[in-house]
Amino acid sequence: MDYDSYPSCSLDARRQAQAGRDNIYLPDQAVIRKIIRENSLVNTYELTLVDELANHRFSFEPGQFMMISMPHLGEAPISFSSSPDSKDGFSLTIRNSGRLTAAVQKLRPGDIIGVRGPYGRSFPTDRLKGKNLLFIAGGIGLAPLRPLIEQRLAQPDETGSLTLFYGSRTPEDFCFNRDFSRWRQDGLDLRLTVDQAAEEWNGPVGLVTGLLDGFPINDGTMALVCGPGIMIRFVLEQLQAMGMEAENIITTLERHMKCGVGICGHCHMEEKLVCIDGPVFTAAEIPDPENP
Amino acid sequence: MAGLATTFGSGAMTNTINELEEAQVILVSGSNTTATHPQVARRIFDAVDKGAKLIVIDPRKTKIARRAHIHLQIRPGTDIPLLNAIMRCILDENLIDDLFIEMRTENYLAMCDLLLQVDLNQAAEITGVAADDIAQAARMYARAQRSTICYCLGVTQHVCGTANVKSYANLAMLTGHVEQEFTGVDPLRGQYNVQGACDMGALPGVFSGYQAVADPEIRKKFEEAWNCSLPADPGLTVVEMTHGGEDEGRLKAMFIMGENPMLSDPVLNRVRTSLHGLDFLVVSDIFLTETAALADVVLPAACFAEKTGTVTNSERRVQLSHKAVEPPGEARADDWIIQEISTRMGYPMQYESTREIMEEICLLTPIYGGIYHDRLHASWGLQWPCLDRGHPGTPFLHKYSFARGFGRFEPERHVPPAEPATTEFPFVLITGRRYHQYHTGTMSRRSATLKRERGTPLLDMHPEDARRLGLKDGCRIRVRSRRGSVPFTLHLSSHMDRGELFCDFHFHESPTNVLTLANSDPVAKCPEYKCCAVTVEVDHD
Amino acid sequence: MIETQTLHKDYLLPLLRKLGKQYRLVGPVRNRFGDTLYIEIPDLDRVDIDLKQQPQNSLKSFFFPQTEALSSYIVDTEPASPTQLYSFHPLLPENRPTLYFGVRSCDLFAVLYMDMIFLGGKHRDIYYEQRRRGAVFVTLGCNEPFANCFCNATKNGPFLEFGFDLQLTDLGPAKNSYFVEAGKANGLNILKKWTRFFTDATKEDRQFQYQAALEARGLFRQLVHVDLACQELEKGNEPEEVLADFSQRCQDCGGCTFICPTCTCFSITDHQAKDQGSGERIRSWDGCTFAGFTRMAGDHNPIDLRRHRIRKRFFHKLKHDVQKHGRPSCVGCGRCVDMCFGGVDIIRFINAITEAGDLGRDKHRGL
Amino acid sequence: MPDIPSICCYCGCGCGLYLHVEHGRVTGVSPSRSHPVSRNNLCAKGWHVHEYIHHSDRLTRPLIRNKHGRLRPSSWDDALDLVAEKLNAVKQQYGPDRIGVLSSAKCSNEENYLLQKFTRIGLGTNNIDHCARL
Repeated sequence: MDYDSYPSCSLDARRQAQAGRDNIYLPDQAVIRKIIRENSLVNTYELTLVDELANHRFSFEPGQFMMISMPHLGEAPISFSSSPDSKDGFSLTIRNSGRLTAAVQKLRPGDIIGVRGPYGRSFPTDRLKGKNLLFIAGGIGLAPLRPLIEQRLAQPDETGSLTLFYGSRTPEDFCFNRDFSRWRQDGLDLRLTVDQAAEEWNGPVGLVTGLLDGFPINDGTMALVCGPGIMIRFVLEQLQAMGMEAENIITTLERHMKCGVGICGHCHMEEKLVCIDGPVFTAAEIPDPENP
Repeated sequence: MAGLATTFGSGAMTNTINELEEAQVILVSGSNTTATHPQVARRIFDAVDKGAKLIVIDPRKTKIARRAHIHLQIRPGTDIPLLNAIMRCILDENLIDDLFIEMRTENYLAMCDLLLQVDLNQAAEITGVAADDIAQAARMYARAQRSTICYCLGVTQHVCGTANVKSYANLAMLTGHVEQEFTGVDPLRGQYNVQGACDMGALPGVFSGYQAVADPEIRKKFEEAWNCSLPADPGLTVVEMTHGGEDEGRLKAMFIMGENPMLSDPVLNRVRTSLHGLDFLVVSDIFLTETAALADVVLPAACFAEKTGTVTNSERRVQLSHKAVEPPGEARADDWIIQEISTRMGYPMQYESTREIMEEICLLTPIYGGIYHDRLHASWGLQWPCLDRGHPGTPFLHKYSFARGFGRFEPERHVPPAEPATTEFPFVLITGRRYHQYHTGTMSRRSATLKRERGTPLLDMHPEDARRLGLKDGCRIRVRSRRGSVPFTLHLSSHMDRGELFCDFHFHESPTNVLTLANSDPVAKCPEYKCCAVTVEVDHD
Repeated sequence: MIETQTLHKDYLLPLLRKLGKQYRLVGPVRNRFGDTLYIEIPDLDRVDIDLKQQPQNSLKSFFFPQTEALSSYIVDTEPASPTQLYSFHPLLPENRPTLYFGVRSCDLFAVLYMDMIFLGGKHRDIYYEQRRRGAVFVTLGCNEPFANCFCNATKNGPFLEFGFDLQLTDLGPAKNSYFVEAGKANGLNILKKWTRFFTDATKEDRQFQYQAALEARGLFRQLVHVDLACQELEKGNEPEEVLADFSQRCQDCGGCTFICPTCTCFSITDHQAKDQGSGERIRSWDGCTFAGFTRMAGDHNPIDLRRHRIRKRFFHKLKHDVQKHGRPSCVGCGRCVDMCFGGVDIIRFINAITEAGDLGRDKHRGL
Repeated sequence: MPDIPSICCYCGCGCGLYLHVEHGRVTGVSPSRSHPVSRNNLCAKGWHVHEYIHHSDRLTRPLIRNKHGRLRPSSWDDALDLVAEKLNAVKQQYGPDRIGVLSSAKCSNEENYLLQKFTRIGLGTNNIDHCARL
């Protein structure tokens, strides 16, 4: 609504309305359409903004995140895990790791959460077109990579080879395993590894870095890495040791955040702010590679 | 406090906090100063930067101990043998202050007799501190012109708490390090207005200003002023009240104002039984504490920002704190509550403001004689004794002479802890505070930032002990003593000595005082919080 | 020339009284305890305006209060309700045009830094903007710097070249007046509107002002090589020993970040109301020296050691802000000096690393 | 935004500080520079002393335990009358020394004075103490 066209509206009320629209700290409401259980700790939530017009306008890029609110528990940054091209809403994949996320686990379809965003720098989707992409993920780290995988698989003409090395603690802990066969059918080379062997497990046991040995790296290869900080650190080191340029290795980082828009200062990483300068960084850009 | 009262005649901090900055040697004992008295620690850090020497006596490698020139890491409860050894060294090297002892003290010969029996090697063995370190500390303390001693509950919360304090006073008198600016013996008071509560006579044996209820003259003065007759026998102490249990003659009713014995008192199971056994319990507090939850009537009180009144800090500084906001809902200040109850019980009390109450205090309390609200309005307080309107207050005590006349040496011998470690209970547990929390956590746990900084109860253990027991940092464990068991999260800390554990008592989900023992000092009635035998096991719940 | 005027000291109060009708007034006031603080002045006749001491607070809390409710929220507590309710309603501060007078150069410069943080990015902070919009600054140059000041070294004082609406310079006891420069339209408007209080500045006045500015630079008692420190850090030097020492000293009070006029980090927390069905989202000052500042869910903390936290604070001021904004974000006000529990302050840090740097060079020459 | 001089309610150091009040709420604190103890700084507890004042857990009404054993809100008159009646009853039936009073190191001097006075003349016992020893 354009308040300037309402002469009866007082200046202050107009300012208030303007302010409400510009208020970066004010969450929107999103309704949970569907909850998909990924493993004992992780669920994926399919969400739609309650405001129809806002929902219509809403768009995001792979790698961006939302600040989600739970009543009385504050906010936390969560990456998108659905394809940006999907028509109805978006998905967030959330691991039970604190008070807020524990409360999220108790929600049911139809419940409402608060969301602000999308925020942050996305993956450089243009640079990825036509490249051979090597995705390396650990645990819930596959979530922010999933939109990219879906996007690339949907545009086979502009996509080189796609490989995913995915490591998890146990075979039960893989997220998105319902997608695996479809992804394989669509041409993704998917290799899984677990930290702890289980009886029914035939695949490799060990860290995801173990899968990297002998992987062919050429000029057209780009790597996309996400997982626990310690895993990111070792994978980045190994990829560079294998001869990859730091600019071609891309990762996404996690930090404590309060505002999500570069003001509150919590996610400072040397001179960068993870919320606006990231969360997506190339290995060359990570300010503190020892401590990603 | 009783210890200092016997030796010096007054149980308060002898100096101001700022004087610490000018001391040449500071001896800190039983105080995790950076956590519990940050402003005192600040002066000590500044003094050390200016060249002062720091000696710390503490079983733990606390932050202040890590800053010390000499850290005497004693076994818990061995202050007396350590101090006797220090004094023996001072005597041997002839570093005593003859003139001071002659002019200002009494009972020196008895002290000497005791010191001459001290075996330094035996002392080293008991305390776990090398004889060389003891001698070095003795020299350092005795040789300086301006040495000062700060101690806290690590000294007093022992079965021999009073004797411990006396020993520190003995040391100060032996070397003449008292009665001057920049030197003295300073007990650091832990809570907001603990000094004031004592000064005001919230004690079983004294009226305001430490005027004994047993003294007929004094009782007469108060009877005339209050127009009533007063009981002569000193009453029960806090632990005697909360440990009445099922005894015949136990208390039948209690009025508790702003205290939380259900977390702060030793052997909580006994406290619970006692409070449950009451016919009537009334609690006035700002939050529904663990104690208030047991009450028959709970009265909502105003917090410090919602009322005007005076408080007295550790250095005897009486200060006026102003009302800033209205209490929430129907909450009212405690003075209103007391007046209402008293009036309804047939003893009318009608003060128009706390100013009027203070005027009565001035009238009846010599040490507060000149501390009127209007004098505090534009100043940051007056230090008692302040005898009349013209009196400027007293920054340091015992100038020219001790409050009791002569300072009295009180020779003391080692009293072993009431509950030493055994095979079954191989660890010695020390309890205390953490920096970000305060007392039973009623206020500090409701502060979002403080809760974030320290939100869970931790048990500190030496890494080697943990390795031996196969325990990892951060694991859930249970600490068990002869009286009960309490869950904690394990925190490995090389600042602990082997065989010793430390935990806080801020958290109701880990009520530390289920573990502690009721044995207390026979004079001061301080429970032995700094030393009880426990064992640690993995928590399977 | 209207841009430079003089104001007789006798006219300061009458001028403020006039301005007080148009603006809320904020200025340095000495209270009964002898503390000087910037406070809101509802009645000019009942306060002791103090232009001699450094105010112990900065202007930070006027634009960015220590705690501030951002929004209220309501929640449907009925578990069986078909459409759950969870909505937010902004609690915007009122916008009150305010005239800040007697503002020191460091404090105004800090406001300019805050403007950059809160309003300079892609997303504007409207809470800050609400309090900030319409603010007029009448600054006062420091003829005599205070004991711990070093704004000459941070290059934002003792006199300002820009940023003020009006800048006053004390022309000394003989003249008993202020030299007044208008830096922005608001200042110029004041000069135009209240001409009767002002007199055109003479060439001599301008000379005197210039002289005062020169002399003030010689009166700093702290010699602090801020530029050298920035260079040392820019080279990538890690002052490990200094940080190790500081971490033994730091006692986690957070006071340095709270007192600092350019420390703007904050936290946001929800405060549930008694009825469970509503609450407030509150922002409050936070400090990078607290361990909880960077702790993530699941207790993982990328910056867990105290020395890394101290490093973060000093590096932010002296390195990262230089990289991002071209200048250190320390404004040399000296407020954090002498107030630290363990003697960790920015002067000590700068001295430690510049001395270490000098030592390094000496050694190098020796070889 | 008046600044109200106050004393930190946490430890026995007794730091002097100013409470910042906005719309009837304490929104922040700052230390006094001239105060002999605080000297322009507070510890982490002091800097956050305002955070609990307006906490929603604050007690706002007197509570009386009803016959089902639950604490229920009541009026001040009912609560105070009940307290007076019960304390008087215990005093009459068992004698004054069967009543105990705990005063508080978190309350002011005036309140402590008043409580010990009330205990000694109103209740007629010296059974008053506080947690100095704990």
